[in-house]
Amino acid sequence: MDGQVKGLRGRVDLRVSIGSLDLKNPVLLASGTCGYGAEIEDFVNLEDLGAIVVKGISLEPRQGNPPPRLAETPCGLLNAIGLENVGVEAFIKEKLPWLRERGITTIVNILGNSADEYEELARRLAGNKGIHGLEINISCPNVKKGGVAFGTDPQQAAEVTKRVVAATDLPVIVKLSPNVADICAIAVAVQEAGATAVSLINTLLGMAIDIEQRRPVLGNIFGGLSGPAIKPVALRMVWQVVRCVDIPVIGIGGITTHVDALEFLMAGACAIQIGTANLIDPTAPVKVVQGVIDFMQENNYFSLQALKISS
Amino acid sequence: MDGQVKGLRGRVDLRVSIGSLDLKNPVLLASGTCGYGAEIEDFVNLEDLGAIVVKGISLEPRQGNPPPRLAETPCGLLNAIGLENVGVEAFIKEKLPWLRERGITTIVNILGNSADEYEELARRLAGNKGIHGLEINISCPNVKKGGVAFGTDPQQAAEVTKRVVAATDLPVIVKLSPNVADICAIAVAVQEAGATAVSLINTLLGMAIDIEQRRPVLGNIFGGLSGPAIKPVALRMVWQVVRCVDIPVIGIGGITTHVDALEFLMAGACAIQIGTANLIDPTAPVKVVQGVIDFMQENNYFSLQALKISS
Amino acid sequence: MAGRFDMTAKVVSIREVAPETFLLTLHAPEIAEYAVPGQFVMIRPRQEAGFDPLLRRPFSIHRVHAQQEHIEILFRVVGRGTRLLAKVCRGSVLCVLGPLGKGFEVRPAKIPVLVGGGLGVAPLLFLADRLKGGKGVIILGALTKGFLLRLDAFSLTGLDVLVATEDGSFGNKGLVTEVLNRLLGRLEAESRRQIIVFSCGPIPMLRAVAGLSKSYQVECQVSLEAYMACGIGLCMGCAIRAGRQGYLHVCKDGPVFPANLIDWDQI
Amino acid sequence: MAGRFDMTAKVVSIREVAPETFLLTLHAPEIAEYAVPGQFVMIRPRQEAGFDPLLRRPFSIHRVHAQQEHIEILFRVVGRGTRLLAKVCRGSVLCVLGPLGKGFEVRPAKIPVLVGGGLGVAPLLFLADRLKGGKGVIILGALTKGFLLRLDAFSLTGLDVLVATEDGSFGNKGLVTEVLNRLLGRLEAESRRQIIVFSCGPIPMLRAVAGLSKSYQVECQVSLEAYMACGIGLCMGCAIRAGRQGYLHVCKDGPVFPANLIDWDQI
Ligand SMILES: Cc1cc2nc3c(=O)[nH]c(=O)nc-3n(C[C@H](O)[C@H](O)[C@H](O)COP(=O)(O)OP(=O)(O)OC[C@H]3O[C@@H](n4cnc5c(N)ncnc54)[C@H](O)[C@@H]3O)c2cc1C
Ligand SMILES: Cc1cc2nc3c(=O)[nH]c(=O)nc-3n(C[C@H](O)[C@H](O)[C@H](O)COP(=O)(O)OP(=O)(O)OC[C@H]3O[C@@H](n4cnc5c(N)ncnc54)[C@H](O)[C@@H]3O)c2cc1C
Ligand SMILES: Cc1cc2nc3c(=O)[nH]c(=O)nc-3n(C[C@H](O)[C@H](O)[C@H](O)COP(=O)(O)O)c2cc1C
Ligand SMILES: Cc1cc2nc3c(=O)[nH]c(=O)nc-3n(C[C@H](O)[C@H](O)[C@H](O)COP(=O)(O)O)c2cc1C
Ligand code: FES
Ligand code: FES
Repeated sequence: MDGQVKGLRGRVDLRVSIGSLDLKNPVLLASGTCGYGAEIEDFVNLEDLGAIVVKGISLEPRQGNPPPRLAETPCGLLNAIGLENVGVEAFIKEKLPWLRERGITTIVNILGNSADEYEELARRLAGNKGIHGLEINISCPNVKKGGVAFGTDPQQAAEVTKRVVAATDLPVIVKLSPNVADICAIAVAVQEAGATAVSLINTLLGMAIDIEQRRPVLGNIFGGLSGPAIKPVALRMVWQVVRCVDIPVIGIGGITTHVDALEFLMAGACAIQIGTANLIDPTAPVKVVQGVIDFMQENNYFSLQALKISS
Repeated sequence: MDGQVKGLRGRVDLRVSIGSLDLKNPVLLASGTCGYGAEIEDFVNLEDLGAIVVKGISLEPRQGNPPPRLAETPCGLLNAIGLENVGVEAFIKEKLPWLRERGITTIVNILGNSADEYEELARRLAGNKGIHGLEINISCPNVKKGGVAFGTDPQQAAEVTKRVVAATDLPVIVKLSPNVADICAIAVAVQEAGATAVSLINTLLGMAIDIEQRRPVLGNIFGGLSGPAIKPVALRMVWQVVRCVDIPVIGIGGITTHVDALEFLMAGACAIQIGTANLIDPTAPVKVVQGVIDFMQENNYFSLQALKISS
Repeated sequence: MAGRFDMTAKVVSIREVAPETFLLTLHAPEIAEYAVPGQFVMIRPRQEAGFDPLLRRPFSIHRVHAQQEHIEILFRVVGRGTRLLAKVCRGSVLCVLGPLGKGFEVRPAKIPVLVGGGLGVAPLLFLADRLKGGKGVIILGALTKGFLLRLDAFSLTGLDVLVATEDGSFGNKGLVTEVLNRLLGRLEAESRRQIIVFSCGPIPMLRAVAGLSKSYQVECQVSLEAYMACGIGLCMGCAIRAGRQGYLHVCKDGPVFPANLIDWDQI
Repeated sequence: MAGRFDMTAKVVSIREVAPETFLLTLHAPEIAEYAVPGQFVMIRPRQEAGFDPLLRRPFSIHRVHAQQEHIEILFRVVGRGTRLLAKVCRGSVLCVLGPLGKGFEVRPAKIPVLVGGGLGVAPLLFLADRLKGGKGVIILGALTKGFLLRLDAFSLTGLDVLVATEDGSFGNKGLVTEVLNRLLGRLEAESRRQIIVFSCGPIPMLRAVAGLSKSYQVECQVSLEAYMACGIGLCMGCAIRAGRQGYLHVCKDGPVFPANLIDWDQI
């Protein structure tokens, strides 16, 4: 695998539009698992993918949580990075030019402690060339203040969405938390607040204990569970949300192979994001694109719409 | 492994009391994964375990969901059995005597469509010798009516608990659903309603799609996710609930080895239940008991209390 | 339910007998001693540590060599578990649970007709072995000659062997059910009552075999499959639709069932 | 960042060189060509299908045989992943990502002192190989003689080899840091400025080595470990506490760091 997707061999149309955002294909890299692009470029030709969603950006730089920040679980990964990031100014100055010069479709994942902060982030990012969309992270379980609260309360989620939508011309994707009883309630609320699309799921809140040391493995005690283990939960939520909103739904959670990606596309996702799989195999995204193309050609699906299960 | 636990070799005390329920050790078999006891007895000496929680019982027999009812996922199992069971009368007549004659500590998992049905179930079971406790299943994701609703709403959960507690002299364990934003709210509500203990977690709602057939794998579309994959989520919820209620907490979810069991005991669970592991290795429960004993002896823990992380 | 064992079994040999189809021989003394034809085992396909794939896989007991304490499994690679299993090496060790389920009910007074399509021949060799010396017929079917399984072994049982291939590359051209139809059609009603059909294969084939048996009023037992988690009656996962009785469970009520118990329209 | 490869590497050999400690030789031409001492690789421990264990494991490049296009890994079995790795067979194929991270910064003008405790010797042999022919000292430490690793190989590099075992069963009795202390203590301040210390081993040892180097005003580089998911800077998981600068990331800022960057009280 040389990191390149073989040409589309004609027939299959993989293009997808999310509001004004036109994507070459439905395979995106998930926030927090592909750095700011440069880190993964040795292994993946980023222009061959739909888009890259960069690591969550806050107004100020963040140091993140104390180590250990990672724990392996059965078919899963717990992380408590705590949204370590360079901050919005450094992102614009140091990271964005690299992405822009290469013509990579870039979605910026943003995170604030208040609706004001989200709005301010959207404002600061506005007008910078090379940004093609915003993804609002209202669902990260790894920060104490803010974050999670927005993701579990429909009203607050809607409020944040409204403020961001008002502050930007870019397509606004709202990323939903799975740590809720009724994900449709949140999805409907952010749709009504003007979201261009929703993406789901972020990580499930989990933990691990080191029995030899008799203490939680993670410095932060709790962390976010991702990887193949969570795929069935993610797929179920995508299925539900597709059937309760009219805006596009981007599927995330445990997608590692083209089979996983096809499950989400059949559930009705318009696109998918690959997260943890990048960490264990940085060429995974390219293999997924190739696998989807091959499957569609072999089974005579000519468009992504044709994959969707209608019921 | 001959299905027998080697003697306690003296020092380690594994006994645990849950209200008036005295258990030999903290390892129980989870409802729905050990039949009514007889099915697993070739492989496990049931008297060597803390207790067995039998398959969920309803007032009337239930046929369960259409097949397929099972799907394997990464380190997990999706099931949509749909609570197939013989009904309370047949249970008392045909299944209970077998358990009673062998002196097996038996907890009956009950399920109704309304608070009335739960109360009625508790009443019918009352006075039958050989039943040592009730576990209220307010959390099964596989039935359309009832079930889930009780598990996600604190008030309804409390109402069901109150009615059952009033109708029985047995210890009442309330089994919680993980498909909620705030599991502590439910736990506190059922504690206040008089529950003797809580057990958690039941399965996470999930699904799988067969990409060749382009349709959901399960006849019921959705199913409950169990097995090693869900352990981090279960452990986190147990940790949280232990720290927000005063009644005993029984840990469930993905426990497959003694290491898993010890993680839950260290999180503060007073006992644990083994579910899916029975299905993939019916001698697992005995190995877990043995492994816990060996670990405690090697590391000089003389009681279960000593395992608990205090923070 | 005595005589079920959770054991580790050494791989005596494994070889590819047809494309993607393997014959696996295991040293499993207790299972070899207690098994009856039609029963199955649950085999853990992974050997490494780890829980993925999680479940054991069910396989019919293809044959038993009592003296060597061996059991044979005939399997085809269809997914992750069987792909792993195809890669085991001689000498390595597998976790095996068995013998499980209800086997064929042999009636000494009757003349057996065994009907196996494709991999459905798997449980029938063990049965044929046990019927050895008596009268009886085996009808084997496959798509094409290359996929005909264990023809030599079946021939050695001494029962009459009839073969059908869909492309006519060997034996009769057509389906096993056509051969069965001709065979039963030739008999008097009287003789037919002597016949008992034992069958295993894909559902459409079994449906046809059950239909023929019913119309000729011949007793018929079929071996069925279902997705299984435990194989021993713990999970209720292996339900198949029966007639009025709701669901039957393949792992404990079967895998062999009287054909007339099954709801052939809904299965 | 050129010269990082995601490749499959054939196992050339694997043997146990000390209790639970294995020397693994892989055919990995590109990695052998581009690696510098102190860099590491991420190896997927499982070969079977399935996702458990999920993550690759980081291992220092122990040595490179450029002509044969081989790299060597020296590892100890401490958990699931390394247990699986210890079971690979000659000829089987592993997924390997590398060479990764920042290696040791060699200063030709200085005299190198390599200090390795336990498995910490792993990255030092590659370094010693590259320093071959020059002056230099290697201090190797272990609990006891049986756990001393690769003594012969280190001796063949031509550098001076000093050994310390905690139980005195071989070489000096005591810790490598005591040997280092004596060595540095004997030197004039002038000569000390010529010295550069390269060290790898358990944190308490490194803390002591860093402390000694600081008090003798000797440059010191240490190779550190952290739990890793990606090994290439994607996840920010491998943070360790630095002084004022918050966190450093072992996989891209290291694994080799100037000792004075690290917050030795909090690590
Ligand atoms: C009682 C019984 C006896 C069997 N005997 C044999 C035998 O002798 N030889 C043989 O080759 N196979 C036999 N099977 C089928 C065998 O169990 C499956 O082929 C195997 O489990 C597939 O595992 P996998 O991981 O390779 O496939 P998976 O990756 O799990 O699935 C691949 C495909 O096979 C289907 N499948 C998986 N499991 C089953 C199952 N239990 N029943 C039906 N379809 C399934 C799946 O739906 C999917 O389409 C038997 C099944 C049962 C229930
Ligand atoms: C840059 C780098 C270079 C390394 N070089 C070598 C080497 O040359 N030889 C060698 O034997 N080991 C080396 N290690 C350590 C090696 O990666 C771990 O021993 C291995 O990942 C353990 O995997 P496991 O599945 O067997 O253990 P697990 O089951 O994952 O864990 C077992 C125990 O080891 C600890 N552990 C796991 N991973 C790490 C890690 N990455 N760092 C520190 N502790 C860990 C766990 O906390 C646990 O206590 C290196 C680590 C790093 C970061
Ligand atoms: C190490 C790591 C860091 C992450 N950081 C972010 C982040 O900054 N913002 C965000 O919205 N999601 C973040 N996520 C969540 C992922 O984008 C994704 O939603 C989640 O991991 C589920 O997908 P997966 O199973 O494919 O990994 C992170 C995930 C991981 C594993
Ligand atoms: C096949 C199956 C059937 C189950 N049936 C019930 C049930 O009847 N009542 C109940 O409360 N829980 C039921 N459960 C849930 C388990 O008791 C347990 O809570 C869950 O599976 C998580 O534990 P595990 O990961 O150890 O399996 C069932 C689980 C499985 C896998
Ligand atoms: S497979 Fe579990 S009951 Fe049949
Ligand atoms: S291990 Fe992922 S950033 Fe270092």
